Amino acid sequence: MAKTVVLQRKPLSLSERTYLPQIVTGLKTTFSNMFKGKVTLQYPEEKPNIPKNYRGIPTLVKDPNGREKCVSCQLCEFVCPPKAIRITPGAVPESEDDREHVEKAPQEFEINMLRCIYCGYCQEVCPEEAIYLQDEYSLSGYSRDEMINKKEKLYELGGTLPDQHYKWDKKKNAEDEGNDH
Amino acid sequence: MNTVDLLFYFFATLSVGGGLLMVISRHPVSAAMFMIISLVSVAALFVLLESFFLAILQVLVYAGAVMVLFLFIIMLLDVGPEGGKVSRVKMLSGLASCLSVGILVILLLQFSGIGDASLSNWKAIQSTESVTGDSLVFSTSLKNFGYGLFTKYMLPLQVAGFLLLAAMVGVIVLSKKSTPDLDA
Amino acid sequence: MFDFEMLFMIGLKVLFALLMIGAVMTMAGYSVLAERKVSAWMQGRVGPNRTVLPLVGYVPFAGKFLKGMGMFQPLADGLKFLFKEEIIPGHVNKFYYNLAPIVALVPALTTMTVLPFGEFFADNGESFPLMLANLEVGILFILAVSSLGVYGIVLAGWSSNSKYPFLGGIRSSAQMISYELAMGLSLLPIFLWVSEPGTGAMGLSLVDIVDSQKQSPWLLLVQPLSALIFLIALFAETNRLPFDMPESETDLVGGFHTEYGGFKFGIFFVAEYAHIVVGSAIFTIVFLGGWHFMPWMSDPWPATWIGSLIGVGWFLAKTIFLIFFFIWIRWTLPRFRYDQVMNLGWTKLLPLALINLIFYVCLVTWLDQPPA
Amino acid sequence: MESVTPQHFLVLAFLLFGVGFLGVVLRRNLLLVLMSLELMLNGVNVALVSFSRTSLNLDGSLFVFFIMTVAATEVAVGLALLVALFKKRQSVFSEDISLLKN
Repeated sequence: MAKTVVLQRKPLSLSERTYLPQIVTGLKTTFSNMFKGKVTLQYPEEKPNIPKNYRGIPTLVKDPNGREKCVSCQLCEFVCPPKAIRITPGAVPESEDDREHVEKAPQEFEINMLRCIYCGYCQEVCPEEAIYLQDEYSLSGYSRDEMINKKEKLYELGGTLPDQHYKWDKKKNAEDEGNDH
Repeated sequence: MNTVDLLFYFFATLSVGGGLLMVISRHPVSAAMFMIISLVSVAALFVLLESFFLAILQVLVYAGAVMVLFLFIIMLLDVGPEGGKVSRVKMLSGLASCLSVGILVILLLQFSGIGDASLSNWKAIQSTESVTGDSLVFSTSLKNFGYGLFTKYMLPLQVAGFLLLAAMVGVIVLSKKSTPDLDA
Repeated sequence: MFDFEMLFMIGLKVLFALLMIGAVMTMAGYSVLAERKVSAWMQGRVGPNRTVLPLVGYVPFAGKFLKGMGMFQPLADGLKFLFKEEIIPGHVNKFYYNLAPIVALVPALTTMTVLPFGEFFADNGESFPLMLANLEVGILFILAVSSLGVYGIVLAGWSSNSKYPFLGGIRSSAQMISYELAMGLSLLPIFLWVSEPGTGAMGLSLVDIVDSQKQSPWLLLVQPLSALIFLIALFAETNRLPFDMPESETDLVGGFHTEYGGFKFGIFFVAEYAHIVVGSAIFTIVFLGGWHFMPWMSDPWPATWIGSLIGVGWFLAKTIFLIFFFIWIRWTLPRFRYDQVMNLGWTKLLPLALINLIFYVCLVTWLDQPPA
Repeated sequence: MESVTPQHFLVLAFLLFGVGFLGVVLRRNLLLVLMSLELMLNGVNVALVSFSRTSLNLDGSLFVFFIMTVAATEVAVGLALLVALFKKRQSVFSEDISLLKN
């Protein structure tokens, strides 16, 4: 059993009961604060430092060779909790040689930023590492249409990111060497 | 009609009019506001009579304290406008008092010699700084006022002080929450 | 009929009055800025630094500095108040609702008629105080008129016809009555001290108070307790934190001006700061030696128009420091609870002021005893 | 020079007194009755000050001082009584405190 201990407080001295010394101390504190540095940012001109793993706006990225990574598997569309992503799958045109073996590509890719909750599931689920939540955080528009990011906008926002795997290149090389798998 | 006359009539109208509106206004807050107008114009009349100290005292005591107290009580008790009809007895007594006031004013106008030019020369105030003795001369100086209070009117002053003390004790007793052991 | 000389005098007075209203209003406007800036500095922020006038902003160095200090912010604020839509809520008592801001502002501006703010040296060496009206009962006038300011708050609270403003109005009236007593009582020993026999001071004139502090200790040093009580009562009378019961944002939304917006709110705002400006000026006059240089020292400036200008500047500097002190206190002390305010006023300050008065009565009597 | 005579002030004082009297008689709200009483006292004050000024004698002014003291006291006590009454009867109207009538 916990024992309750009643602490006897020391009675206040006369100078403490006037509260004046305490007030003076407080005044000193506030005054010294006047000469300390500012902790605020002048926002639109100065931007805060964004950490690496920040979850900003979801974007589509290209690999270092400038190729579209998304294969429109639609996993992100399925996993997206608020149903913000809509993908219209399409085929990769035959003419693009460097994308051999990639069968599909998004014909249209929309992320509705009015619905997006920045949960990052799409990034997590993407098998191609094509969708990333990057450091952009301020998004605004004058109409609802402007708030729906189309494919071009998504690639523009995403840019290219270094790729560790070159999955499709490896597959092509393997096939070229006669190794199907 | 010179400036002083103009001011006198202006403030006289304001004070009596304010008083009248106070008496007939339905809502207590409006009444208090009209009362303040009346009191401040009376202060202005005191200025016309060259007793500046009393004028300021009038504003300080009446407008600054008494009427704030009134407003405080009106708000505290949340007194709404007066509903219902004025009773017949009230009407009759009101009429009677109106009549008597009217008659008295007429008599006053008749016999007090208003407009008598011989009465209208206000004697100039002598600026006597040092006052001694019992004959208190009217002056604008505060010193004379204090001298009067603390020599000739020493006893009334003490009694007034005692009255204030008694009133304070009385008010505290009246407004204190009654404890059960005191009631028993 | 009308005396032309008198008319001229009246015109001159009106002109001076307008000038002073301009000065006080400007100071009130810039106190708002000071409040925002100082609070920002004390909280590690920058404060208003965006507003800029078209041309002035491009002056190489000064323009940027003025912009950074937010010097144009009061202008922008004023314009905003002017051009905002006037909204009168449907449930208010329209007449008193519109009257209240005026009633709040007028007393604050009227008190400055008896404020001396410097002295003018004539050619023959005589000096005259610079003020609109040298009343013998100056301090009483200030107390009387400034006590009328409470009606603005009470009326605003009552006419808004909603509960938070109403509570603000009630609180304000009770607080005013409570602290006026302590304020008056704290000033009595001052005048007792100043107008002791043989000093030539007569009555309750503010000029005499200032003159008595020439080349002698400031009254702050002579009567620190009176100064303290007066300062606390001043905070309470101007509704500043820690006594801003009538408009405590945390428990009464906005207090008495919850239902106000636009220009009418602006008037309340300016009235509050005008009260602070006038209150600081009074404290400077009574306790900080007015336009005199330093305690025990004679004024180092010459007795010419330059000297009087420096004197006015010195007076302003003291006043501005006090305004800063008001702001400083605001960001240091938390707000009292309402019962604590009443408790402090009636059971602490009032007895203290009485004891202080009795002590100085005894002291002055003892000092004034003719040598046996 | 001036055409305002002491009699003007006297009539004014009487009018103020009369108006106050009317209020005391006519109003049922006790708060207003108290206010009207103040107005009556004010009327007397005006008369006293004007007498004092006319005869160049300070006694009248000093009396006004005492009247003001008494008036302030009266208001304080009166309002305290009123509040006490309101607590008991929930009304500030004079007809509601006629204990003997019913």
